[in-house]
Amino acid sequence: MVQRHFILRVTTKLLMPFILLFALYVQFHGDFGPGGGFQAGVIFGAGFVLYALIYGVEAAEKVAPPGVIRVIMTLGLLLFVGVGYFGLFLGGAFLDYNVLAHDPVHGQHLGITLVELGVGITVAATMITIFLSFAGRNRT
Amino acid sequence: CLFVTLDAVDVAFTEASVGGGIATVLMLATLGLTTDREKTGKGNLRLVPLAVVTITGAALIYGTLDMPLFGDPTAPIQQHVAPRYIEESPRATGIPNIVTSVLASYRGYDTMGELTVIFTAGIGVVLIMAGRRRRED
Amino acid sequence: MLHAASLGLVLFGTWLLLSGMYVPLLLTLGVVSCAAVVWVARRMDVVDHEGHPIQLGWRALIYWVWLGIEIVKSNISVARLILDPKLPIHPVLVTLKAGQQSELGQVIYANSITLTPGTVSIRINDNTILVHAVVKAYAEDLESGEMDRRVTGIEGSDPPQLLGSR
Amino acid sequence: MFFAATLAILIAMGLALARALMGPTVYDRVLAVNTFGTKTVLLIALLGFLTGRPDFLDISLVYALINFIGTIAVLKLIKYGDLGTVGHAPKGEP
Amino acid sequence: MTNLPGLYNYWIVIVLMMTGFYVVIARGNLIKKIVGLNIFQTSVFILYISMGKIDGGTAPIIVADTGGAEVVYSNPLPHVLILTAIVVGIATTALGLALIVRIKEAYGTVEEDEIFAKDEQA
Amino acid sequence: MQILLDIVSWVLLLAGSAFALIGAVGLIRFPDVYARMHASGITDTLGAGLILAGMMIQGGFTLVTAKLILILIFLLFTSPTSTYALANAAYSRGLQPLLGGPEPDPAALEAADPASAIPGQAESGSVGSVSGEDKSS
Amino acid sequence: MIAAHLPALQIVIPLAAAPLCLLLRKGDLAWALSLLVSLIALAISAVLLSQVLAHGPISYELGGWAPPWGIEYRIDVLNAFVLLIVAAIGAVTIPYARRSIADELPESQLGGFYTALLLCLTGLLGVAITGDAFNLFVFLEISSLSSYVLIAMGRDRRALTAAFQYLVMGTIGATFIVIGIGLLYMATGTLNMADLGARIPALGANRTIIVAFAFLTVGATLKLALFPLHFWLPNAYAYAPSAVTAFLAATATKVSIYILLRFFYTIFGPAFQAEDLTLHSLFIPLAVIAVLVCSTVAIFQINVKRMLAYSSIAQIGYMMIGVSFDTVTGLTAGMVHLFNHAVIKGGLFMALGCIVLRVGTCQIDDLAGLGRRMPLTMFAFVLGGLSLIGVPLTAGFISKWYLVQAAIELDDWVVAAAILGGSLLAVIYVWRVVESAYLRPAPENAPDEVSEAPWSMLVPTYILIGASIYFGVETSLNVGVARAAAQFLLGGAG
Amino acid sequence: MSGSAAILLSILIPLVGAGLIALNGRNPNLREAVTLGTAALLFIVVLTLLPEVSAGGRPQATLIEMLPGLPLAFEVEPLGMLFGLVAAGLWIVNSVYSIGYMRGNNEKNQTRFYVCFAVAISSAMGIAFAGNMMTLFVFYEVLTLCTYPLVTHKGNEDARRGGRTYLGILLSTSIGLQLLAILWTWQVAGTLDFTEGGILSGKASGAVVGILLLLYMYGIGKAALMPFHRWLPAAMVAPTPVSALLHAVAVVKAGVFTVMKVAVYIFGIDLLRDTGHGQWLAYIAAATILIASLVALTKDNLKARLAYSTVSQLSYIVLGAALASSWSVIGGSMHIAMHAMGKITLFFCAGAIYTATHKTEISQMDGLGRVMPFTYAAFLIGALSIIGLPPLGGSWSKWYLALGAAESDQIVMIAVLMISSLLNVAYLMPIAARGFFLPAPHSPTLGEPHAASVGAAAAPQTRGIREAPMFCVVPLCLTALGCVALFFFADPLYRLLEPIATP
Ligand code: NA
Ligand code: NA
Repeated sequence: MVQRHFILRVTTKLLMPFILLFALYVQFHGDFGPGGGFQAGVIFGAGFVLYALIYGVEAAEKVAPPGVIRVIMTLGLLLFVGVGYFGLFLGGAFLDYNVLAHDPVHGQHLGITLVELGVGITVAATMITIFLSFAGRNRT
Repeated sequence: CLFVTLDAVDVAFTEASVGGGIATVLMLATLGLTTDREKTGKGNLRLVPLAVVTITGAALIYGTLDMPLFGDPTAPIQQHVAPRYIEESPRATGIPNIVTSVLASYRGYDTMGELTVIFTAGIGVVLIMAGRRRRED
Repeated sequence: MLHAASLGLVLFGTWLLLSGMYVPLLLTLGVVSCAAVVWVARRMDVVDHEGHPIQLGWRALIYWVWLGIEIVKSNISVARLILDPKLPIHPVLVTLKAGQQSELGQVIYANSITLTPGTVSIRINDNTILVHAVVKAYAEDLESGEMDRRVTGIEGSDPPQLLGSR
Repeated sequence: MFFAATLAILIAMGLALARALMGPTVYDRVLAVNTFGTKTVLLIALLGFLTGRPDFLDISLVYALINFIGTIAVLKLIKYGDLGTVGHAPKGEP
Repeated sequence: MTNLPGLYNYWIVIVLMMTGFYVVIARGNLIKKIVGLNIFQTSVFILYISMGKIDGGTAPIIVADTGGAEVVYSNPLPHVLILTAIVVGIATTALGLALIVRIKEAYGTVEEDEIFAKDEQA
Repeated sequence: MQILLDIVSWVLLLAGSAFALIGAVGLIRFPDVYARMHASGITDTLGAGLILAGMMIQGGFTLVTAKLILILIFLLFTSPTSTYALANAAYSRGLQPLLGGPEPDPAALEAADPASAIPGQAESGSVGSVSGEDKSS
Repeated sequence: MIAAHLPALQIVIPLAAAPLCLLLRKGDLAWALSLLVSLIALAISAVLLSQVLAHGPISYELGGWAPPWGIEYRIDVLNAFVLLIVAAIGAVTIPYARRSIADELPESQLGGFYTALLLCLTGLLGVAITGDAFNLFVFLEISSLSSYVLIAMGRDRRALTAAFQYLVMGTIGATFIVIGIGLLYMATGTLNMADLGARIPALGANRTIIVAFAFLTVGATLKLALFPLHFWLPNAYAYAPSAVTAFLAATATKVSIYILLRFFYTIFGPAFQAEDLTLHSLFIPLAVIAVLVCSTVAIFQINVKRMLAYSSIAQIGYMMIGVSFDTVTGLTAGMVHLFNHAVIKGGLFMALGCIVLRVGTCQIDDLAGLGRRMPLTMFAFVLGGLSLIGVPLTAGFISKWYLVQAAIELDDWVVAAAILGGSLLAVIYVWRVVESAYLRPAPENAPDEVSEAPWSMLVPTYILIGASIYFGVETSLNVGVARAAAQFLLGGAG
Repeated sequence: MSGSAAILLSILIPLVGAGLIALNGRNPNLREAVTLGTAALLFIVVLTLLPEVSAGGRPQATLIEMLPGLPLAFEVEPLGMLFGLVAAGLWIVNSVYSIGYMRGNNEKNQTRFYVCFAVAISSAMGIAFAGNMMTLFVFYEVLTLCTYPLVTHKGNEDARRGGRTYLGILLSTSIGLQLLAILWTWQVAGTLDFTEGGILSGKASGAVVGILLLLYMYGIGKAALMPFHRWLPAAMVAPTPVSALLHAVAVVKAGVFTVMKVAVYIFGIDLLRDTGHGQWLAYIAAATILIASLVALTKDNLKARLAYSTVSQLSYIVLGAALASSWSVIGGSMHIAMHAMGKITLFFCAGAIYTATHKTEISQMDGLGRVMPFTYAAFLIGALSIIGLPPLGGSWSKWYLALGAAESDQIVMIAVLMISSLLNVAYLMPIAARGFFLPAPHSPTLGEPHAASVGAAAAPQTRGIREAPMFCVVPLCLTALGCVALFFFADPLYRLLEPIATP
């Protein structure tokens, strides 16, 4: 006989895309309202946590293989640092966004967006990694 | 929520997602992995820590005596560095959320450090958890 | 695929509602974001008739209106109980038959029961729902079967997907 | 008027907190905390209106989301003892 | 001493802070230590944010349509700092909890005194 | 017109507040956790709904209203789900509802609570031994 | 053009390399990258030091934002010196780690290990280089978190509890520092250290500032394990992987001392301390007690790593004595010892690591007869031990010379006696090891084939041990730079 | 050869020798050849310095500047010349003797032994020629450390314990007191260069001078001033050549040499005399002389008795410094050489007796003089020199010391010198007397620790002559002759030393 947890499962299914979309919304609207890369990453990660809670760690790891997630984790940080280096190569100081575009204001905007994206990526991946490390602990 | 009343919406946002979310979930996961029974009778007051805490708290309260008043617009903190952020950043970065522009640009380097901290925690948890599991009989 | 496309559209609509900034950059990002979410959602295997139940169609809306009225009625009723100094409650447990063909339908039914104060579904088991009602009358209302019928009604005549529907 | 609603919410939060502290079962506490969370969602929304900047509803939304996940996690922990177990029917089983 | 009422909120924060601090140093349960640490840090966050508050101020997000009125924004810098500090805090918590899980596996307990006792035996 | 809207909005807000309060009172007054779920349901449905509706009217046809609607929808989806999860967990872990008579016996409640210690499996063996099945199955 | 960006590259090269290490799955590749990066960092720090010595302090504005609005790197003699120490130890540790760590960790963890090690290096360098008080906290946490992880990777289960204890104490310390920084910010409105230094004198006897001073001091003191806030350290050093112990023992507490110096002299300035005599006079007794008590405790340890860990706490006491004297000689002494002790302890812990690799433990009884079986390793240990004692022709002697001189200058005979007394205690604990290794036969049940440690570990060990001899004879670098830094701190801020 | 080259060579040669010895560890003959060659070469190099120093020259050399204003620098003055000659000269003899002893007793780790020996001589040279107190201190500490493996040569529990005492006292006095004194001197005087007339005069007040003197005198633990003399008897666990090195050649002489250097060049005789701080030091020295002699009387173990004799004799030299008169300083300095020659003879004899018979206790040595006539004759000569009878070297130093005491009106000290001489007679002469005049015991195994292993050799010892190996006997004869020679060549010595007393 089977445990009928499909109420949770169905609700999760319904909500999941919107949670993820909301995370991305927060990611890209941090310039205008509260939020930004970090919050977005956490929300994205939280969506994932919900998924893992309902579907189990194995299913979650199938969606997000730990190895891949770890790579993504590094990519976010590298994106941030890379933006910093890019400013340096374009003749500014490290993390100088003014030089990223012809117009300093655009450069700033671009730099901030990219950097926030890096934050979001790494934070989301880290949250997922950490949660799966914990939740996957009791498997034999 | 408290942070909203203090105008720190970004902080509130973060605290909501972190304090309510990840921290709690991790705490629960840990409880699940560790707790068999709750130890009771450990709640008695311990004097040395109490003394330490009292002294520390007293020192802090002493320190508040020369602090600017809560919300005082003439406080040094509102005079020196911050006004320029409020004045300059929307023009310099084209971004209305001052917190974001300070966070990601003026103090972007701090944020890079912060991201590194997160990264460290991520690989740290993986490394720590990867250690051999040695159960005691 | 139909589900995915439909989900993408719904998501983009949501994006527009959330964003409020209709500049090319953000619209582009919105499209990219929606695509990314659809991709992830498909990976998660949540884009189907349950996760994105477009098959319910307009019938769902009618049901929602009806349910809303029910919710208001039961709210008032339970509020009276709470405010009554004697607290005249008399909880009962009842087992109801859930006539829905699909898990989705049963979920809608069970959640509807819970949404209306006074009754809470505790467990779904082999097409039966165990319900806790704070007053026996609420349980009897449910036993009358109207909600059950209505939920079954919005399910329509889609193929019976009782279990293991994926 | 927002103020009156805010006040009412605060009182309701106080009561929920009382229930959370009183228990007596862990389920009472979870229930109380969950309701507390819902009220927080409302409170934040109200505060946005109260301070004249209603564009901070995102925070409410986040809070609602987190509240839900947190509750599910707690319950899963209570029920299964850890968060990693698969809590639903394996695929294909009747 | 006329300014004391303007400081009371700091004092409340300090009391909260010290509660957390006490839990960290007085409790033998490792998980409670981490909880205490979180309380301690969170109250420091509140301390920071309170200093940035300005009377009649609003969140430091530029209002497009001011209606001609002068808008006073609260100091954004503490918010930025605290965002960073929150992240650091959660990172520390995650590491601490991971360690606790491993300690539990290795020692069979998360009580400090029992752990010390087991180390003594070894 | 604006005044009318304001009045409607205020009425909604007040009514919502009233329901939220009543729900909270119920949370205190009701005898056991199953009964209290009904009370919390009041706050979550009509309380929240009316308050949000009041704000929607204030917000008018703007994105603010859209977000409020999203919040409401979200609440309406999640609230019954978490209530169900809670009831199901309590019932699966053996907590019997008080049925019939209105007089609760606190002592019996305590005794019937297998999870008074989180997660409290003291008597049922090690953590996680209760697998994903219901006892009734 | 590159030269202008060296300050940034000093930090961001290891920072960028850390995630790359994680991407390189193979342990050897990660190691090679780490090695390359550590050598680059060393070269950069050397260039920076020479630039600072030649042209005075360097400022680097990150993101192009002028301080105090943006974050500034500010390199003067003091932190250029610290950068060099940290980078040098890093560059020696990583070659050493390859063999040592491969023995202690599974292959799958090697990439992560080097990532964490590089992060730790980044954090320590970042703390040293920055001119912004809050940024200091951020990088302090990078180094702290990574060191918790590194310590927890030790094989013994006590590594876990040690790491946890360190985590709790370190976080309390960091939080105290955050409180202190917050109070300073509240009172002045700035976070830039130079700016703080310029604004604080104007505030006079401000109670907020005094409390900030106290919190910063206590926080840094916790981090540097000054007696009696040291109890987290012995287990952390004893149970971490050998290479980690060597690295942390040689760098982490040193950087904490640097933080203290920076707070004392750049932010608060000597004038502030002169007024605040109570705190000042608190340090010397504590430091003296640390020297005597912890040296004594070291004598009774049976685990040699723990012994050296207690010795480290005592040595921190020496540094604090020097730093607290508040004179050019005292500061010079403190900083000379900071440098020398980094070299000495690094070398000693590396020698111990060689022993652990071959023998498997470092209990004093298990070392019996090793003088014959691992002659080179044990000889390195003896030389390092002599330096720790402070025998002439070793770096340790130079430290003691300046410390005692500083004490005599101030007619502080008790402290002078304590410094020398500590050396005598060091004789005892070092000699316990020497006796065991040279004057006892190998135990009956000892593993038959204990051979000399591999070259890849011996060479780094001897580099540090050799340095601890070299800097006892040719002192122009360590003493010269330390004196310049001392004069800069006392003169520059006064 | 220039003076500075000779100085550096004299430090370098033994070090290079040590390296070569280590490399030839597998070939004992070659190794020993290196040892002897090095010793001879060193002596020649040191000798080349003598003419210049005798002529009033002060050869100098500087290695590196260790600390600002504190270079590792060398300067040869008469006192150092004397010590250098004594150490270098006796190393040759000692090496020859070591070869006999080590081989005769089949000692282990011989290579390590010779290496450490060579390093010890190198540091003795460094001490002898040190141009400032810092340099002297550096080599002083090196000497302590490189003799530690020699003291603990046997590697058993006794050796460990003896080594602990040795290292413990020498390091703790030098680091705890001497270093402090040096630093203080540096602080007060701004220099540590050995300067004629002292560097402290005019810079330090009377009280500071007193404390400094106390710190120095007890800080120089190698001078074995009571109560910091325990290391010397403790170090008796070492093989006899080591004891000879410690007691005659390098270690103790380095100690008293340092005392002299400090008295003459740091304080200056005038300062010591004018402040009167020499007074109490003289009393301490006198007490040490008498007490150690009395203790020596109670010792049955030959090496232990000789050790206490050394403690006593060293204080003659300290006394010479403390009396702070020209005569006493010269007498004390001379006693460095005189005692070295006498005491090395006595130790060689003790070692020869042990090598031949494995006897260590005086009470077992009855009648041995007839079995080992050369050894006992040499012993007698050495003993008489120590006692201070003409025509042996020791008589001169005691004579000058007595003159010094008279010069500074210390009549008590003259009495001390006389009583001490009587005590010397009391503890040294019976050994020779028992050897020559008492009959051999009937039971050779009585109280004999090595009876089991050497029983065969010990049993027939009462008949005929059974000397120790040639390598042992020849050196002790040479040093005995040296004792005689020193009596007749005292004048050059006196003239060499004269400048330090009359600046
Ligand atoms: Na933001
Ligand atoms: Na309901």
